[in-house]
Amino acid sequence: MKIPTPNVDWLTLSPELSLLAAAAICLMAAVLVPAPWRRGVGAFFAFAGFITAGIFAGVVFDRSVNSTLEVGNAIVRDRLGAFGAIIICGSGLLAVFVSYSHRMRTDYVAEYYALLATAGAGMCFLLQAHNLMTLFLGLEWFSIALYIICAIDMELETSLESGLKYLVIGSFGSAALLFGSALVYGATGEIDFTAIAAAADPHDGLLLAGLAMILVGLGFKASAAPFHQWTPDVYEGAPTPVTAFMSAATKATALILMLRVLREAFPQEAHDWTIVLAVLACASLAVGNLAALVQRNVKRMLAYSSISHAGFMLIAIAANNALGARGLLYYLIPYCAMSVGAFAVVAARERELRQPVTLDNLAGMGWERPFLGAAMWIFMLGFAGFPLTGGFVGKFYVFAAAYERDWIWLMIVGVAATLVSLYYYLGVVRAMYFRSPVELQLMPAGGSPPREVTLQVGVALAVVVTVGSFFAVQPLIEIARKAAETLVF
Amino acid sequence: MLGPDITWYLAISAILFSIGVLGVLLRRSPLIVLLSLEIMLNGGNLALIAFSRQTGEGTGQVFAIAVMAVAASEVVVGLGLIVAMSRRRLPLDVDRLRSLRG
Amino acid sequence: MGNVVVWIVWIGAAFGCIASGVAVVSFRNPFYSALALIGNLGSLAVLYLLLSAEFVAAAQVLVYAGAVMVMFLFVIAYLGGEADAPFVGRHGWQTVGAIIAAAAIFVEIIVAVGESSLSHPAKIDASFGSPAEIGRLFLTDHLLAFEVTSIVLLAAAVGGVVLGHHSRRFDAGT
Amino acid sequence: MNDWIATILIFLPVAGALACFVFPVGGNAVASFAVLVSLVEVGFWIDAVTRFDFAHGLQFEQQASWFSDLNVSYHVGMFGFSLWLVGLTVVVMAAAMAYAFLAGRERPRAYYGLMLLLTGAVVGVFTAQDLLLFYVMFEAMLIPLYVLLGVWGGAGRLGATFKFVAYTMAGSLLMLVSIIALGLSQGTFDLAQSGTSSSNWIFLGFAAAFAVKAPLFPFHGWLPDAYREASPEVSAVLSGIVSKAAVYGFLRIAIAKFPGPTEDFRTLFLVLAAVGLVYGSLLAFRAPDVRGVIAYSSLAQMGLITLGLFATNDLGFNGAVLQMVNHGLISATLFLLAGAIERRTATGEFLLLGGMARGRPALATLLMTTGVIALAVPGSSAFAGEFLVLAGVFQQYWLYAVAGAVAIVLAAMYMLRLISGVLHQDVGSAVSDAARDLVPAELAILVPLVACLLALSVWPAGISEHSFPSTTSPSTSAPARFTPPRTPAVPHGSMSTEGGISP
Amino acid sequence: MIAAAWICLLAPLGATLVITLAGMRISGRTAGWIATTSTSVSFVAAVVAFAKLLSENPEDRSHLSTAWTWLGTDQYHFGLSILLDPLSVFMMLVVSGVGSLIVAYSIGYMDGENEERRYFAYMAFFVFSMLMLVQAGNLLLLLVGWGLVGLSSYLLIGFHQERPSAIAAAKKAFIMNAVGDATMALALFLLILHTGSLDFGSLIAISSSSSLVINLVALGLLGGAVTKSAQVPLHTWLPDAMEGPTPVSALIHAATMVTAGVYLIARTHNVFELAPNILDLAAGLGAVTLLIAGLIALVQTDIKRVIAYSTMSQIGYMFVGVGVGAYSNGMYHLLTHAFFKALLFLAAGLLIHALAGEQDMRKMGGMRVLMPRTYWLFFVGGLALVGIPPFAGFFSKDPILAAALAHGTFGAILWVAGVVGTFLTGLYTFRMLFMVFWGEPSAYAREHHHVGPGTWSREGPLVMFVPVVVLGVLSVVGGWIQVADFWTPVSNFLEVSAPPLVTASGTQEAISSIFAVAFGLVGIGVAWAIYGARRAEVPSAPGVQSALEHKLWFDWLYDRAFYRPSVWLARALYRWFEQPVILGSLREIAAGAKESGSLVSRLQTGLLRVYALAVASGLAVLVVVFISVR
Repeated sequence: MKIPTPNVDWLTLSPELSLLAAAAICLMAAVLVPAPWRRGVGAFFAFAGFITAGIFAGVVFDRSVNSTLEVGNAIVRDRLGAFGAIIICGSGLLAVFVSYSHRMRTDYVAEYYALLATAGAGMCFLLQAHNLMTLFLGLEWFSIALYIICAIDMELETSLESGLKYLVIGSFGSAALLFGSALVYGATGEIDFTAIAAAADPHDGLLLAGLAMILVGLGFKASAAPFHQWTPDVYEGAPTPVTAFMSAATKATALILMLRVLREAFPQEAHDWTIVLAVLACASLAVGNLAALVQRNVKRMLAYSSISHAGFMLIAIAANNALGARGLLYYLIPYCAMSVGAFAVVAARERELRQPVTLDNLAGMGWERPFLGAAMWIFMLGFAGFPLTGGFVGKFYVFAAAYERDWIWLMIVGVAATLVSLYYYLGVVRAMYFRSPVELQLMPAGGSPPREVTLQVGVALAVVVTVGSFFAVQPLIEIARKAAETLVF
Repeated sequence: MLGPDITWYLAISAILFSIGVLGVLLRRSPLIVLLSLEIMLNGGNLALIAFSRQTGEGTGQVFAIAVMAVAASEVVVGLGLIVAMSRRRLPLDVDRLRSLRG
Repeated sequence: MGNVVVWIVWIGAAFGCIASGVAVVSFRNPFYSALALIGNLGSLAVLYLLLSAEFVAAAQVLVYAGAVMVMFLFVIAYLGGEADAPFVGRHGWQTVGAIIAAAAIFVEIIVAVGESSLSHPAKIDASFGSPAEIGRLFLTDHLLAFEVTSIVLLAAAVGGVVLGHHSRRFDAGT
Repeated sequence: MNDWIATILIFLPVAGALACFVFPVGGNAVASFAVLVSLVEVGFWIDAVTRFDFAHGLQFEQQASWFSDLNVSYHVGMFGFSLWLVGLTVVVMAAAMAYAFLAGRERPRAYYGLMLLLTGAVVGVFTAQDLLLFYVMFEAMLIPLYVLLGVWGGAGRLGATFKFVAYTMAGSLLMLVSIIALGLSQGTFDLAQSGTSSSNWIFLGFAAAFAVKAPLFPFHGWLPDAYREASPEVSAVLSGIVSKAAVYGFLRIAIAKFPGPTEDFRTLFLVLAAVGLVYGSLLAFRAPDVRGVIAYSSLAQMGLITLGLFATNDLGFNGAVLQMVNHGLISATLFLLAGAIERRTATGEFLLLGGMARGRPALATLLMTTGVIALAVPGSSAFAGEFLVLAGVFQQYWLYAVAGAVAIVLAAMYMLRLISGVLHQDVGSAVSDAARDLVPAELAILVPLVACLLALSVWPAGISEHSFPSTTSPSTSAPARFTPPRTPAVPHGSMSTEGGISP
Repeated sequence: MIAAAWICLLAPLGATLVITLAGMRISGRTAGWIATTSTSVSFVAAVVAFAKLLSENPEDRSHLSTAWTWLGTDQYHFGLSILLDPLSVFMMLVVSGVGSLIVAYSIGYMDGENEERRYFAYMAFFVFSMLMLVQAGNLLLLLVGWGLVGLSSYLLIGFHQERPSAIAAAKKAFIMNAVGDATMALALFLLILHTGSLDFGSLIAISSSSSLVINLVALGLLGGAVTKSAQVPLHTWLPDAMEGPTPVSALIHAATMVTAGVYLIARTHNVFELAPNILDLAAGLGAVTLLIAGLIALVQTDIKRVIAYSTMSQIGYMFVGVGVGAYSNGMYHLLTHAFFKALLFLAAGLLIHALAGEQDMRKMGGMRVLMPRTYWLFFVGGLALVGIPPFAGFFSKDPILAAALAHGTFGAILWVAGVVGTFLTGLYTFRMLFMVFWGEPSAYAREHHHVGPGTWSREGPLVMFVPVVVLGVLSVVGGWIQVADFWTPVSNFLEVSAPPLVTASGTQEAISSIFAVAFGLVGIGVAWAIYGARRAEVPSAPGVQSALEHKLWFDWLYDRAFYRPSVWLARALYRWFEQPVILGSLREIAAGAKESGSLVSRLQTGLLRVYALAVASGLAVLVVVFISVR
């Protein structure tokens, strides 16, 4: 029997394949390379993998003016996916820089990089998903990789705890997503996004219930309230470079995916999901910001801040217009850089102090480590949406999208949330600069800090992106616009 | 279709899903939580296969098989975690995993 | 006649399914729970057969109930007494909430299904659900899903190795 | 259309700031570098003044697209009034930095870098001709201020900083909402190209931001703490120029772009301003320390300026602009003097001060001169400004001017209390003989400021007649012409503008 | 001529700047000479201007010169302009003339003071301000001068800045004058609104406005005039102002500044004539003031305060004069008053200087013996003040009374008050004279009367004494330049600027003169009986005496009605509004936010099952929403 296998467009898959190749090399390195070299080899190939994947994604972006379905219509080759892949590769790249300095151990280090690359590949794949099955598989692909690297610092109780929590709640969300997919499949008989949109009866209860469950699954990944509760625990417990990667890449993936799924598969149900997303956005903003107010642990605080940013970006999706779409895509660029950068600084401080970073032991850091301090300052300002960082333009776009949707109340909520957020973002600056360690009688960890060139390079790159995206709005928004053109509004 | 209307199959699937939810929400042993997650996934699988039968095309079944693989993966990772925890003499009780909170 | 047999089988499978499911979440000992899950998977396989999904049913029994659950049982056995865990949480409201939530989800799905106008099942030919058909789908339309599944499994395997590896450095008691 | 002067004025200090941050040099070197940059900045401003054509509106324009997606551009340019406020900024910043040099600040590289950054941001606010650029600069001011207040402030700086940021950001975020609404509804964010709007809530968003930043009563909760806890030169900058950014916003955006809402809400703002004027004066009268008096008098002065702006007539606008410059110079000088006093006595409390005039003629002369100008003694530039403002608002409703008149008396009361409390009567317990007179370096900073005030007193029309383009003069291009909406000033129409007085 | 006027205006300002900038590099005496020279230059310039003006046709004697637009907008322009007309030249002469005499006197008086330089800078600045006031070409500049004289007055009253009473008096003077400035400013706003100009020439344009507007404008201007000229009820600052050095009292609080109100009314007579009620009010206030001040002066023991009250009283006469429309009479009295009041103050200054700063008359006595020349000069001043012919006061005061008599019924009342006032004047003036100079020298006087080094005589250095003599001469001959009804060059000169509303008949002049002189003499007689010859006891009326000693409780009233309530209000606002509401609200909001934050944070229990429950509940709710909202 001759089976007509589908044509495989290798270029479409090139980012994933580069990363998988990198992962494979790392895995082999874990076995073949002598232990002392594993760290370097693993990091180098992960680095190379992310670079190559990013370049390929750029090529895909360049060559995919029109979106085409590939490999049996399972995935789509379009600029949205490529854009997402670039962001993920960028985050991954930064995460590798952070990891290299942070992960000094040799056991499982190659596996670590392999899994990091695998997770990146999964995300890239997920962003190309064009049916419910690839959606589910892609989601699980990167989730499983992440579960593992969350728990990879097994000597730390918190790392294991975070891994287990992530696994259980993540699987719970996946199960909901799966059941929702099944219901949608049942209601329309299709799993392909565009086919679902074509076949859907927007008033079908089954379809809507399925949509609700899919939203739960996606909202979980984006850590939107009330599906956010894993976030602080996992972010705090996971190794900091992993947290950095997760907070940037996972969120980017989940939000772009949400945009794609909702726009491609459920455009007719927009009257429902826009409202629901707006409410979820408000809930996320409220929960994230309020809880962050009282945090002392910086990682945890940043975790809550990522929840609130999920709220901001959900506003862009809820706005359901082209402005919101490109606003979201633009927002992700500085957001990911700031996020990785901020966690990178935390990682540096963590290594210096050998204990979890709190607002108290950040004291004086701004003066002791001028570069990291200034960078953290910039990241915090970016999170808070101050000008001179891309975070400002991102928020500007998000609010503009809400205005275009005539949801002024949503703008006001966003504004109020921003206001609250200032307290804790600037609280970090306050902790770093306004108090001196002398005042607090804090004992420094002793000795000169290890030279962390790669980490500093990573932080510097993040700063460049954070600040650069403010000045280079035009080219970036143009890219975002092209990427968002995939979706029809 | 053999047996009753698809609705009944879906009812079974919904019950399974709910039982799985209950298990996750109620049980403190991570092992049983993992098992409950399996039940949830199986509820989804049943729905997929029922719908596949309903529409008469095999996608749902393929989906179900993929889900099985994924479920297996989750179990592997979950069990690995549990083993690692027990090695660390951590309590196998999700209610006592509270060092991360607030 | 055949119909009656089918009905009996269906009812038996459905009942077995639900009962074993309940058993999984209610046994105190995870070992029994795991065994109950095997029963659950078996009953499900029967239902799959009734839905003309022979290959899935087979896979269910072989892979799932066979391989996966055996691994489960091994781990439970390995953990021994540690695997025992208290039944439910301390907080009453949590239990109540859990039951309400689960019941709500159930009712909602039922309502959604009931409201939906599910047409009559499609006519199917004999090859539906056969290994050949599934294999064809895996190699054509869902080639990528097939490949990805393998990657997921591979990643999980690596995870299993990493997490389950016996490392002296961080073992308890050292 | 393409004149670099505005851009230079914005980015020269920014470049200086980056240089401060990057090059590891010693404290004195960096301080002198910063002062030098600020003086060069003053030089560029003088160049701008000499080239400015006061008969016309917007000049020194430069425009470059920032993101054409939403028609946002980097568009800078200056009106007559912007020019004066930019001048105020560069002069006060130069004085502030020179003062800091003198007083000595820890971590000088960070300090002077931030001060220079602040200079650029404030100049940016006054020159921005694009809504979003305006907002960017408006917020960019906050970043250095936050640190300047939080790091180099007094003991209560943390609370003061928090209040300052919370208040101002609450306002400016509402402004962001309004900017988005206005920009999207107009299709462009360019201030020169966009038309007017009649939306009340957009107007209120802007007004909220400016009311908080100025601050207007009752949004001044941040003011007393911030002005007390900041180091003197930062207080000088805060009350001298940052507050002007807010009232400038009223003029350039809230009033210019929203003639209808301005009309509708005029009474509200006039009442708030008048209440603030009297309220601030009363509280200044009871404030127990030098800075408290200056702080609350700033509140009162902001009320006065707002009165002028919302009079929305020729007299009011010109008076407000004049008063902005006046108050900027006055409060900067007073805060620097307060700093000089605090450096000598380690306190600003009237209970512990007194009798400093004896043996300290320079201090006494400068404080007395600035003080009497601050209380708007007739003949001073502050009097000129107040006169125009009140004459303008009188045309709206007489009661506002009466409130202003009451405030004149109260101003005399609190300012004389300050002067006497520091200079006169028995020598305070904190005043020792070791507290010397102002040293030449301090004089070199303060005398130019006072000289500016005296020069303005001689010719206040230099500003009040050169802030807005003459309504009769031809204009080069339509968007280059911004004249705030004017209401007929004289009901009878029998007014003669010359009256035989002018040559 | 205009150049002379500008020189006149700017010379003292130049002196101020020179003295200030020179600082410690010049001696106090040099500073004194610089100031004296500059004021003398002013005087010479004023004389030149006066001569030039005289040489012109009376109709053409008005010159406006604008240096530049001082304050302006697109529609309004207020020039930095000076007006040279008879009225202003008249005032320029008075101010610069008397000013230069007094500044010269100060060189001696202030000799050895700690901060002479500051003093002379202030003095020169005052002369500049006063000249600015009188030369102002429009109301805005007039207000500028108005405020600046208030400022210099403040500075000079508080010259002894270590004395709390001096500082308090200075502040009081300034703040009360600020009230007057404020009412004037309000009047100016009205004028701008209704005429669009502040030019004196266009004041008449106000006539087209409603009478309410005109009355309000006039009232506002009158407020300024009343405050500056220390008329009831805004007079309380003047007696306290005697805390300043005596030459200051002579120059500012007797000769020039306090009479500015009179000048203002004469200058803006166009407005006042359109508001006759307000003009009557001015006259009425003048009458009340002259009586009240005369009464209070009776019980004062401080020599300078007595003279201060007499100043108020005399300005009351001037107000009556301009109030009934006899502008030139009022102005003429202003001139003579400047002479004899400055004389009295400077003579008192000689006394005080000789007695080491003592001002209490009860500690003096018998000074005739110790300082005979001073006594005679004082005596001349006293007679001029009371208005005994042929001294200056007689020729200037009686026409005012005559004009009042010509003003109808209201005028008659004013006239009665004026005549009674003459009696009081005689009484308090000679009470002071007898108390100070007659009798035996008191122990205190003997003890403290010292002869300073380098003095010309027992009475003071030459530089002090010469100006007093000059003023003494002027107090005699100053009255001879105008004899009502017969020879009126002053009135003729001034009438171009301010034509009078009333003209007294010869009969009225005669009646006024007779009554005034008679009452004055009676007053002197009573004073002689009680204080000179000690033939009679001081009439005992404890209630009245107490009332007068408390200055009719004006200060008390203002304290209770204005000062304390505003202090109370300021405190109450701070305590009950600023602190809890404005400063506290953010704290409350922040605490609330943190509270809810910790609530959310508490929900984050760390319990896996709770998280799952949240997801499940969210799922349930979401599905319900989706199914129900279609």
